[in-house]
Amino acid sequence: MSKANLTLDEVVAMLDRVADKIIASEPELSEADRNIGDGDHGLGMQRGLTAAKEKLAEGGFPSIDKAFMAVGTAMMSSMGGASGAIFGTLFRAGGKALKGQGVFDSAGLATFLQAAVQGVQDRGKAEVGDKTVVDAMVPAAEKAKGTSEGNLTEALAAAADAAEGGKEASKDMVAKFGRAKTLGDGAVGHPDAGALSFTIIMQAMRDYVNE
Amino acid sequence: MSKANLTLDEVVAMLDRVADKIIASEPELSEADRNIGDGDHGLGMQRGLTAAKEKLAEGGFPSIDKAFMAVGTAMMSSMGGASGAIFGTLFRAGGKALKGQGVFDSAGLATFLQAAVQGVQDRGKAEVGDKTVVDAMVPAAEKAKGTSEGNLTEALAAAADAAEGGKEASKDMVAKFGRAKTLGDGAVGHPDAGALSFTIIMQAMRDYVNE
Amino acid sequence: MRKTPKIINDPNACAAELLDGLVEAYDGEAKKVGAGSIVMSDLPDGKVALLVGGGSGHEPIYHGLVGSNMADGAACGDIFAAPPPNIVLEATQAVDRGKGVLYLYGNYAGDVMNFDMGAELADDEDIRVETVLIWDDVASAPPERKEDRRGIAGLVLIVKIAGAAASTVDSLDELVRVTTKARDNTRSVGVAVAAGSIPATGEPTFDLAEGMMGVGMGIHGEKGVRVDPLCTADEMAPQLLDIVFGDDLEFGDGDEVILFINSLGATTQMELLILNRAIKPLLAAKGIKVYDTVIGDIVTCQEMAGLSVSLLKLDDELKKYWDMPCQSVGYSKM
Amino acid sequence: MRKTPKIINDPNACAAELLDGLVEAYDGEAKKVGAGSIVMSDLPDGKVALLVGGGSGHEPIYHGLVGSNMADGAACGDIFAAPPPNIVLEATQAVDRGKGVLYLYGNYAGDVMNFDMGAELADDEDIRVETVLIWDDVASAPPERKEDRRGIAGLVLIVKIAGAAASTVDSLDELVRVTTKARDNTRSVGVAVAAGSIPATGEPTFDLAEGMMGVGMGIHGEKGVRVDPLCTADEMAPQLLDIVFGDDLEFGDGDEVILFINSLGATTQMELLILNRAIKPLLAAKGIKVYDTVIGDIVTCQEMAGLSVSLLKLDDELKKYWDMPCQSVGYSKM
Ligand SMILES: Nc1ncnc2c1ncn2[C@@H]1O[C@H](COP(=O)(O)OP(=O)(O)O)[C@@H](O)[C@H]1O
Ligand SMILES: Nc1ncnc2c1ncn2[C@@H]1O[C@H](COP(=O)(O)OP(=O)(O)O)[C@@H](O)[C@H]1O
Ligand SMILES: [Mg+2]
Ligand SMILES: [Mg+2]
Ligand SMILES: [Mg+2]
Ligand SMILES: [Mg+2]
Repeated sequence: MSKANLTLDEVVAMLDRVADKIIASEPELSEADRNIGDGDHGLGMQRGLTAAKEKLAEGGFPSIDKAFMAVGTAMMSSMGGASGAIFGTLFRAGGKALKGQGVFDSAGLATFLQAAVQGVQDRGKAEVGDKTVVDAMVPAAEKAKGTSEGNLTEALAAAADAAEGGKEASKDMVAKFGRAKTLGDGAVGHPDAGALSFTIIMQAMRDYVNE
Repeated sequence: MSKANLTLDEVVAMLDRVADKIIASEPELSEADRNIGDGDHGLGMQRGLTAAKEKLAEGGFPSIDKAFMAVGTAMMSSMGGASGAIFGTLFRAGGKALKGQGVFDSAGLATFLQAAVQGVQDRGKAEVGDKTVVDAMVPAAEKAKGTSEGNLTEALAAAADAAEGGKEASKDMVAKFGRAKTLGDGAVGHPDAGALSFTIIMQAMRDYVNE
Repeated sequence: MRKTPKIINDPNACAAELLDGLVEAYDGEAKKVGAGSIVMSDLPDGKVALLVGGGSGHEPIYHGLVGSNMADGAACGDIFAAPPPNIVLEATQAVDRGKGVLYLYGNYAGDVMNFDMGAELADDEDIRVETVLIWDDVASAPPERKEDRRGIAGLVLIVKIAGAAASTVDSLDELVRVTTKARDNTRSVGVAVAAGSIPATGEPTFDLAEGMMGVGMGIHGEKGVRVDPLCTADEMAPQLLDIVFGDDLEFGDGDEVILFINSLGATTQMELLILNRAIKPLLAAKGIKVYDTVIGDIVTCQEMAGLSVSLLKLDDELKKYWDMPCQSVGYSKM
Repeated sequence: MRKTPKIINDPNACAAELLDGLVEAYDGEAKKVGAGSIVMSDLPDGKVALLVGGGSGHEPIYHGLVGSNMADGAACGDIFAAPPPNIVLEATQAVDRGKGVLYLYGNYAGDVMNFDMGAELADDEDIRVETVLIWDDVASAPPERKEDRRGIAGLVLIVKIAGAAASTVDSLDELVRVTTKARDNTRSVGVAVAAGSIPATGEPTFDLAEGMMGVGMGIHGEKGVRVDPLCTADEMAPQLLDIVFGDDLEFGDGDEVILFINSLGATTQMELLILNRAIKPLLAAKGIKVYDTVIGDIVTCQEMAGLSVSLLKLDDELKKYWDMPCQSVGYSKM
């Protein structure tokens, strides 16, 4: 039973599902960071999304933008590290752009992702090709722009695939940012850990609407 | 071809042989100390008898007592640790008692061992049963007293066996001295490392005269 | 490889608990502030403030460098994670005495982003903030790309100088000037021989084949300049110094330096001293005079094995600040 | 278990080479004397002398405790081996300034025999020598057999006090009195969780099954009071304090102490701090006030993992000596 758009309650449930999925992926994410960085990425994401789940459970969000932003704020203030800043910014900047929207639909997804990319790039200065989360975000945002008038289920499926493709492409890149920055070509062959996190987030959103 | 008594040159050759034997036993001696103490006994003995070999090679000893004492002094000043004091004293006190003797014979062996026991006990205050080198020395000295009018070859064989017996008996003892002192019954089942060294010394002397 | 057993409680609570224990180690001289900061208890009004910080797990840095004539406070993150912006803000507010706050920390993307966000929040509260990034690791990028370099053990020397200056100078600008000079006069290079592990997972932070050494590797296991079979201390000393001397800062005849040999954790002081024995004649041969030698494990990565060598080139002003006594859990001087 | 790779040269030359490196670390303030001693360069005439010493391999002790308001010299043995008598004599002659020499070292059979022989040789040279043995390890023998106890990390506190006193007092007797009081007021207990290894052989100094801890074990792996499964820091803290409080020295309401939490090598400062967090409330509950906390790895056994807790009970006189600044490679204070 796929959904055309999501109510506030459904957005909250979806974000909760995203949090569960990331928390369960801690070992995989830490292992990914171990190959390219200091091995703590999964732990940071787990910390951030555990805090986010608490905020989501408290509820009382007036609108969907605030729900996304609450996740971002929880991550930003509990995680620290590069990913606390980056993923906190992702959810906060993306969420902020949804102000005034009553439901979350394919147009909202496109808006969310575009603003998230902007926010993350303003904060971290990474470009496509630098082996960061940006490599998964930019293709997903572009895909979502093209599907912004269609069905949310399909838009999310396409965006998740695009993220996955970007994450795969990051394998061949030389890292420039984060603790991995000076690994140079030592990290070639391994995907970026943040790109993997972002892909899992998009897939969890897709899976939620597909249920 | 067994010898009734040893000339000065033979004493020096015998002590050199003792040194070689101990140096070669380093792993075995360290392992023995590992079981009851801090694992360095073989290294200390190796250091001491390497220094002793140098002194022996320099030669120029006026009498046999000085050859034994030179070994003790070399050990005492190069080894440190409990065994530097104990084995240094053993050779120095034992050697000193041989003053005036032209050759080394079974009577000399008895004199040497008795004075060595006295010196070591004065220095270290250990009694038989405390799981130290004394447990191998005292039976050897007693045996040598009984064979002091016989043949050196047989006297050394008997003393070496007595030392070996004392070393074996030390297995069941509870250590009271040295770094092992507070191991308590944790060391039961393992022989004392210094008792093993002393046994090897006596065996090397026996083997030298037996050649 | 059998893991080094750790004496901890909840493996996920290590950062929070060690901070509590650290505050206790100051016996009242420092206090905990907000969610994750430690700040000196009695900071005089009008003092120019020095704030350091970074991820936990590298004890005693950074938070153990809070002290008398050392840092006024530290913003602490979780294990290997920069502190979040709200913690940076809380620390900033706690150390500010009206003359502004210098942020001094290692140049890692996460730290830069989080401290920058903290500075933005501080700006909203009308607190003036300046930043000096520590990038002493010469093996992490060529001299033309200093801003891509990591901060490693040289930070101890820089924080020592900055802490003495912060107790002395009148203005934030003056503190920035002195600290920048100390930073620009410091060069380090490390070598890793075995990885430490992350307390929460028990996993090593990197892989290094047995018997190998990573020359130039960072304190989290970031890639260095080469991986070679482990050599002797006497062979290692010239290799490390060559990397430092190959950089853009001249060290030559008549120069006076602070030499710091740091253990990354499990490497013993015995080894640091054996390396020191090898390094001193090489410095002497270049006419470099060692004004003071620091030996210790102050910048660590859990039970990682390896070490680093740092040189801080002195002038009269830096020497004056170096000579001041200081007291902290991580570094003290009579 | 994969061995911790060591950055050394000839594995049999470690003790000699580290001593050279240590002397270099003093940048002229101390010098090497004879075959194996380190002695402060400028000892004033008429100073009562403090000589410490023991086996190497436990860096920074003992030889790293030579310094200003610390020990005047140290007689150093090979790895884990007491210094031979001739080295003790050389050190004694080098530190004596006519007022006599106090020997202060850990109570191990080898050390006692060799220092005693050194003292006999010094007596031949008309140098007056007194001895105070350090036996702070309460787990090594019952209180009625103090002279059978080992000296462990509490030595750092005792040497600090003795060093300050040696710079102040007029006579050897007075130094013996103060040092004896510091010694008698100090109690320690350790716990081992993994063995260090002997550099020359690479062999661990003892066996301890994975996941176990040896409560009360000595710094060479000497047997403790029990072997249990490794527990958490919060569980360990009361166990260690119970052993100390069960001893003959009263620690109670209103007492002031120095608390020293020492790592045996590979145990991280993170862990020491987490334990400190657990210990402080237990002391507070007994009304014990911690005057100063020392956290560090000052008494080690190579890359051994484990820690110890030491308490030194202060009175006004000991506090006065504790408050004096001091400087050495192993311990410094502003
Ligand atoms: N400047 C940046 N811009 C975008 N993403 C970044 C940047 N720096 C780091 N990241 C992302 O953060 C991830 C690392 O996160 P994490 O391991 O949690 O932090 P840290 O690097 O502080 O240990 C990287 O895999 C990358 O995707
Ligand atoms: N008081 C003593 N009397 C006699 N022998 C002793 C005494 N103390 C130690 N020993 C001997 O020394 C041996 C240990 O020597 P070694 O390992 O070299 O010294 P350390 O104990 O200093 O490490 C013990 O096995 C024991 O035989
Ligand atoms: Mg990371
Ligand atoms: Mg031994
Ligand atoms: Mg990190
Ligand atoms: Mg020993």
